[in-house]
Amino acid sequence: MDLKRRDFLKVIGATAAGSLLPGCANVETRKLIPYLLPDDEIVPGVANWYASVCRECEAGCGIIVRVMEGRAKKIEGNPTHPLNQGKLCAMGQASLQGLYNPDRIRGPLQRDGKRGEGKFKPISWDDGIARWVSELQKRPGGAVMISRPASGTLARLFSEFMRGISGELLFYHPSEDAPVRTANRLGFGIDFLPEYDLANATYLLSFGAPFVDHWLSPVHFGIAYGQMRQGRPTVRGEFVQVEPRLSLTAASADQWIPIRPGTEGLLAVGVGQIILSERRARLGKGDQKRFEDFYTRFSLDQIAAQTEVPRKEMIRLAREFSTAAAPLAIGGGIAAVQTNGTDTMMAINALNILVGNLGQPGGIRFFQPAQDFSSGEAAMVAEQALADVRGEFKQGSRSVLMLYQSNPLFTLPPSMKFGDVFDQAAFIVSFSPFMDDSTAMADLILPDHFFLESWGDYAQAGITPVPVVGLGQPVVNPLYDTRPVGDLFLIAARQYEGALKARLSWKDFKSMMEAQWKSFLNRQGVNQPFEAAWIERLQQGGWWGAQGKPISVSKRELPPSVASARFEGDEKTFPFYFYPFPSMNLHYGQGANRPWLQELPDTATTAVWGSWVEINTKTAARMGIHTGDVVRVISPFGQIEAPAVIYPGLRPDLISVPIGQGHTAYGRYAKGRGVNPLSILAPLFDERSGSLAAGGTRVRIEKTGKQGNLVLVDQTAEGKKRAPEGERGEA
Amino acid sequence: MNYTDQNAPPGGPYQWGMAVDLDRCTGCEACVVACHAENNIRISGEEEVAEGRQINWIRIERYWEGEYPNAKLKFMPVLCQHCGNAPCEPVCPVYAAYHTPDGLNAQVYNRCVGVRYCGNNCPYSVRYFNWFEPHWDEPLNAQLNPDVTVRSVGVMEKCTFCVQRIRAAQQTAQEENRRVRDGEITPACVQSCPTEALVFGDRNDPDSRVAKLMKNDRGFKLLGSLGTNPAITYLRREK
Amino acid sequence: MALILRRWAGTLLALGVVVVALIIGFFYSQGSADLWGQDRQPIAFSHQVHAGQLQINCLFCHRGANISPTASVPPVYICMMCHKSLKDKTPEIDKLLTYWNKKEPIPWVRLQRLPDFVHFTHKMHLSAGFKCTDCHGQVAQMSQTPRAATYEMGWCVRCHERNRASKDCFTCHY
Amino acid sequence: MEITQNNFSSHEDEEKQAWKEIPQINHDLIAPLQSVNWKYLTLVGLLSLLVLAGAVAWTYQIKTGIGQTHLHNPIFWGIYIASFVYWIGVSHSGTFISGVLRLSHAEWRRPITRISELMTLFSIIVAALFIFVHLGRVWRFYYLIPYPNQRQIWPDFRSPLMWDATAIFTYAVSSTIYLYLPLIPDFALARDRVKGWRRPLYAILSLGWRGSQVEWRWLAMAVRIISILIVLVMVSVHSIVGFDFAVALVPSWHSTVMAPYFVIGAVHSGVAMVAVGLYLIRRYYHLENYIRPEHFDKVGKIMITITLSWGYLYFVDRLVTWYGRIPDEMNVIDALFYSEYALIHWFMVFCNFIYPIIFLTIPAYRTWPLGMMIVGLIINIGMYIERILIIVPGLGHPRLHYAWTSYFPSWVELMILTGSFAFFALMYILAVKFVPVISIWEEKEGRIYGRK
Amino acid sequence: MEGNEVESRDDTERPEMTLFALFPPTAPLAPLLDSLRTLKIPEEAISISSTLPLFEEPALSQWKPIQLYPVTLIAGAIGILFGFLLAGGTFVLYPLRTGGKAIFTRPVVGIISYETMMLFAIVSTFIAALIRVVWSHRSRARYDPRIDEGLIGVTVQVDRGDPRSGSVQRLFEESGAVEVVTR
Repeated sequence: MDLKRRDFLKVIGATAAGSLLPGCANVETRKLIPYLLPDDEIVPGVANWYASVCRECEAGCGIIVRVMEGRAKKIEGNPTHPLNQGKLCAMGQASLQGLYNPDRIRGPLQRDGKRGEGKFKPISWDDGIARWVSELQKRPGGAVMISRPASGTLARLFSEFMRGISGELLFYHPSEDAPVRTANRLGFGIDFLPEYDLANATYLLSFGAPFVDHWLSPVHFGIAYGQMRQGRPTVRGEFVQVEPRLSLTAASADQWIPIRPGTEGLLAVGVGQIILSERRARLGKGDQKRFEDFYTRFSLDQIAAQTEVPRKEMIRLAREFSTAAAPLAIGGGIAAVQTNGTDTMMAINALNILVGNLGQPGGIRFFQPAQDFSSGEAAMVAEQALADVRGEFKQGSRSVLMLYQSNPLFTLPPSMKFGDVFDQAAFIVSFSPFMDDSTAMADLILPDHFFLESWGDYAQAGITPVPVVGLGQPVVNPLYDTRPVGDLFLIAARQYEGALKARLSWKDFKSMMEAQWKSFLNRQGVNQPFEAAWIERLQQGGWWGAQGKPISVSKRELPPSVASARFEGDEKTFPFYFYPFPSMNLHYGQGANRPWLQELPDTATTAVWGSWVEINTKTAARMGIHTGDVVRVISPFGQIEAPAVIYPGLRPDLISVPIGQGHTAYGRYAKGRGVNPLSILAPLFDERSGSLAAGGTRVRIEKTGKQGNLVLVDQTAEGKKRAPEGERGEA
Repeated sequence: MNYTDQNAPPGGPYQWGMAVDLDRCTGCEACVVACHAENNIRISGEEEVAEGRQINWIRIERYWEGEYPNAKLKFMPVLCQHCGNAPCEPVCPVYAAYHTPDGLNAQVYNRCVGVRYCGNNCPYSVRYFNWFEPHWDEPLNAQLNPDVTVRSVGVMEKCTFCVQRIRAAQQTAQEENRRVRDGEITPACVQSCPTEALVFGDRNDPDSRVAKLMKNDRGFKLLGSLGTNPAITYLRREK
Repeated sequence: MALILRRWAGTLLALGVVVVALIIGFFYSQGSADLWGQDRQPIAFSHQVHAGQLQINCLFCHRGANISPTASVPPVYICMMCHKSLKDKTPEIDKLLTYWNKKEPIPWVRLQRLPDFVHFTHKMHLSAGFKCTDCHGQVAQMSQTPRAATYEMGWCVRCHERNRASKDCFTCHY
Repeated sequence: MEITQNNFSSHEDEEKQAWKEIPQINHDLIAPLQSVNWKYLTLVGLLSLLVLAGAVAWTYQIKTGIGQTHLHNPIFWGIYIASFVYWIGVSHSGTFISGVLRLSHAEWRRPITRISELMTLFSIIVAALFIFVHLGRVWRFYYLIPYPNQRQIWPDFRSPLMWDATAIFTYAVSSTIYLYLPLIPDFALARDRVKGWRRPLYAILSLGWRGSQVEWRWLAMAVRIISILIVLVMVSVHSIVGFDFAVALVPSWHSTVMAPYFVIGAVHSGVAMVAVGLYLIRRYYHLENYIRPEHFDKVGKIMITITLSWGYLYFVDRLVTWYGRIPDEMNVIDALFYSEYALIHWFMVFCNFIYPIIFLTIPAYRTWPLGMMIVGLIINIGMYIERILIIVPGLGHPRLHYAWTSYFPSWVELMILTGSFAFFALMYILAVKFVPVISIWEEKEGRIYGRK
Repeated sequence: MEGNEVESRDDTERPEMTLFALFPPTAPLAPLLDSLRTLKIPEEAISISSTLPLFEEPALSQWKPIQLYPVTLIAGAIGILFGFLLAGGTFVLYPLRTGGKAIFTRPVVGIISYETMMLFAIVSTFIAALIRVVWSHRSRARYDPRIDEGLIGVTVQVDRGDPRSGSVQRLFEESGAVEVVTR
């Protein structure tokens, strides 16, 4: 089988060859290359669809991939998958350009010249693996592995391996969602995510939650949003977005409330207080007292002053929210990336408790995710944890750094000095399929398959009302001389005597997965021969059970304290708040090497192929800045320069810059393009979730007098224009 | 065939049409990438986009209204409206742009000589021109869809309602001799749209989703006053 | 006189040009643009032998024809299905074997060229009841297969007209 | 001698005088065919270089793609089409001047007709060239020709571009004929007076002309009929070019006044170009006694009328739009009057209307050849700008404001443009060496009978 | 000059003879013609060559009217028909809908027909005229470069041995001919 596929990949189906050339006839077509051996699944000219799991972000949508003559042609959502129900976001669809990216690492490499020079020379797989293992064995217990959050079997493999060599495993992914998760854990004592039932909500009060941009699972909530608005014959869900910057999500809202950054929690408290005082709360008798004690600690006027949301506005919100048939309050985004992120999220959750929508349709509902699908014990960590790792390397207690599709050098602000780790580490190995900023610093690169070429599974932790374990299979043959990271770890395990070798004795990752699934399916009481069941799962793209009853939440914790967030830099010299937001197309930079995503206009600004600085219209006018002028954004920890974009949906005291550009490596499409706003952030954290308080740095801006090469698809000066008839203001 | 009556019915068994619900659209642009992937749309590159030559068969137009703090941001997916009275069609000197019996506004690439009159005359500016030979860095071209022509230099191109999918569905229907079912055909953009803001179907069939939505009282035609009689109905955003 | 002669010479020349142009135009319009120039195949495979004498069904080798848009060139593997067991040796069969042993596909020369902007499906035409020979000629009598028809647009259109198939451009060009 | 009395009694002396001048006329008007000096040659060389540069630019554009222009969505038409329209406009010089003036038996036309007819022919050639320069796939131009072919499809006559094609073909053919017919006697004349390689050509072209009254009569008759028809063709041609824009939905294009506006505009630039030609030829071939100030004066008077009617139509068009205040149209008007295009637009108005009106109404100015040439140049600059301003702003402000944009030509476009002007000039100065620039027999006719 | 060399060759064996005279422009041509007519010389045997049209001279203008308009009109009519078939035929041959217009688009047919009408009319008028000009050379008008210098040539044909030839020659000299050539 394996050989067979290799062979036919070498030889190209005639139709495919034909399709590659432009309209007019061409010499290419005159050769007609047949397959050497026919592949049973393949009829030239007929497409096959393979189900798999998308690994572009952490949501894990089910996908189906259209394959012709052994090439992946298109990716669509898996219609039967409970999370994304056949839909897929831009990034997920663009993963094809990850697979066929011209700048993928095509084989194992080892460093040539000084670390960070970016010079590499090829190395054979055997030598590569041998070198890696020997380094590990030379320094027992010295290894730290920073991996993107893996799930299912791979997570188990990683954690067992790292435990076996008494190393440390960190599942790290830059995201604004850590406080949300923490708040749920602390607030409800459950550490998977609930189902936020937008679909059935009639009033959605969102504190900065960017659920159509990148919050948790944009596709899932996109579907729900459509339902909420027009999915029900009579009801149209109301939607209010509270946030300092009018995000893509806020654009869809009925009302946008530009609150002062870092005070979202206070507003939530204020609203809660009014609900309580107006006797609209639906609380259990036990809670009533607790809540009153908590809420009476705050004065509405102070809150109004701090949040800059007038009192009567708060009262209106409170009444609309509490009288709605199915109210729902969610939080995230800019509200979460503050020093008080977790408290804010808890305060927001408290609103849901107040209106008693826990376990209700249109509210917050916790459903049991797939049980006994062992995923290992490693949990996601936030930036704080990496700061600790730095300490360990300083002391020398750790000396080997292993990177798996994680790019801390790009996603951590230099002010955290995480670069030291790369200087101090005795040995750095990366398993990334791309030459990203951190991999470029590695001593050894053992490139993984791209996820469309490899086996994998993904156990959903929450969000969906039914338990889901996605199952991914290779949809095309490996393009290059890469190897699935799972196989590598199993090979390595074999080099160790004793427990580790025993526990990880599978011959390759695929068979480990099959074993894992066999036991899982058995426990699910699937009474089929495994082979049949396995094929079925592969065809369906995973396993999903029936919808259970919502878990009744006993714990209803309130935040210990809610105050305005702390900010770095004093107001005199740094008059502006600063919010680096994950770009919808590039997220935290993963998308930057996909031409489609680079060329996909940012919906609000229509900017492509670069970075920009968003400035409120009045502020810009005051400072004489026009769209396209290059401005310098200066924080206590550094400065960046990028062209300005006049952005009406922004507080006058806020500057925002998209994250995702400014790579120092990562291939021809990403390298040296735009700037990375994370690079000027202060090392501020949300104490309770340990996540980076990206919104906590203050900045000032200067004109540079230069003209930037800002590329806007909409070339006209703003303000001149009106929406066409039928879609004007009055409409 | 009626030669002199300009109101004579087009005669096709189907009349394809689309409804775009602006109250659902969140501007996530999944449709745009879906279209790129399905229809072999070139990667223009930074310089060409700066020239104003990017190609998006479907694009999300955004309009700012009001100023801070009452600024409002509105989205509108704009693609070829497949007008019944398409201004782009009759100006083509070589029949490269014409109207198919099933209500599609066809662009025949191999017939096009590139006078670009159609592009001028399209009030929706949804016709895109190939200014240069398209190029994909190896091996990105491995992704190209063999069911869709790669447009060479000097020809006009535009949204086809994913005609390759329509034809495929029609062929299966023909083999099973039945009509194409409602929802059987989904153009790439419709297929990917998470909020289901886009709905595609046969306007001839009164029970099709699209036909129903077109009767919705929020419905309006883009630049309806021009009388181009588009096959796409937009549903107004409620707030 | 001489003047008159000169004058006629001019007109005659003009006429001549016109006539020549018309003739060329006529031939072009008959689609004889690329009829001449027969390509040489890497192996002198004979349809006469296989389809004719041996009576092998077209679909045995061209497996895609009735299930796919493309009829598909047979994989070398299919040739070998018989030739592994067959003992008779000719230089041409040796060529085949060398390709097989080198695990290389055979670079056949494409005769029926279908431009990228035309979408033709064998499946549809077969299911509509056409025979391979209707378009590809009596292959069973051809030792060295030439292009049986021009395969230019006019040729398609005429057949579509005969069978009242759709003449809509968008049926094939998209 | 009583016949002489009752025939030429009144003008006898002048009459005699006039007949005596004839050899002189022959000599003067044949002279330009022979005088070739280094000035002339350097000019030819210079122009050829420019033409070559343009050709190179075009080849480059064909090889790499039409993207070498700065055109982009939705401004699909730029200076190529502008030039096409402009040159078609210039071509109206000949047909209008000689056609209309012949019909109205205006005596003073005689030294002017040939000069302008030559312009007509060459500007049509240049204009036609621009159609091809503009095509995205020029190697597929034959799709535009209705001939039977194996594809079983040919052009669609619903497209205004096909109306154009037909009209311009007719126009080119008829204006060639119209140039050739009155040339026959002059060719005959040259046949006997020019030595060398040209003689056999003249011999053929003059069809053995002998000047018998029968020949004269047929010639005169044919010229009379054709000059009626060609005026009708002229009007239709530029009306149709006007339709190209008027039938489109583009804001500011979609206007009923376009057709007449284009015709007048065309005549405007055409006549202006004649003034330029008159001056140069008179200056460099010392034809002062043939092209006299009074001719400039007459041309000037015509220009006044045309300028006025141009201004009138322009005003009508703008007024209606402005008063209607249709938003889409107003966007263009604003761009023209107040913002992006304001400067160049008002300059255009100055060139086309203000300058001519102010100066041409001064009689002394009209009889000042150099001044008339300057007016001619200015009007032509103005008219060229006007062509661009008709096309670009409308396209730059489509109805969906999201697509608004603007345009400036690239170096390839500009090189091809210069090339085209050089090509026109080159063809003209070469022609002057082959064709008598003033219709000799008509000149004579004028001398003998003109005074009657 | 070429002209007469050519003819001088074949003149000798022709049955009739031509008398050719060159007159100064102011010579009395009207009486000359009258007296030629009185000699019963047929109109078509007389031909006057000049460097500019003289036929409008009242004295000379006794020609029967010439017919060119019919050609123009008929050709124009054919042109209309052609245009109609070209445009209309196209629509019927390729019944493709564009822009919701009727397949047979009348105004377009009108425009195309107008242009073809003009084309046919002009071209055929031109050709007709040329043919007549060339035909006219059968009348043996003699050519002499001096005509273009302003002299007026008169050619008269009579049969060889016709007694009138003498009187014609006399008439020429009386009317002040600069030169008389007889062949």
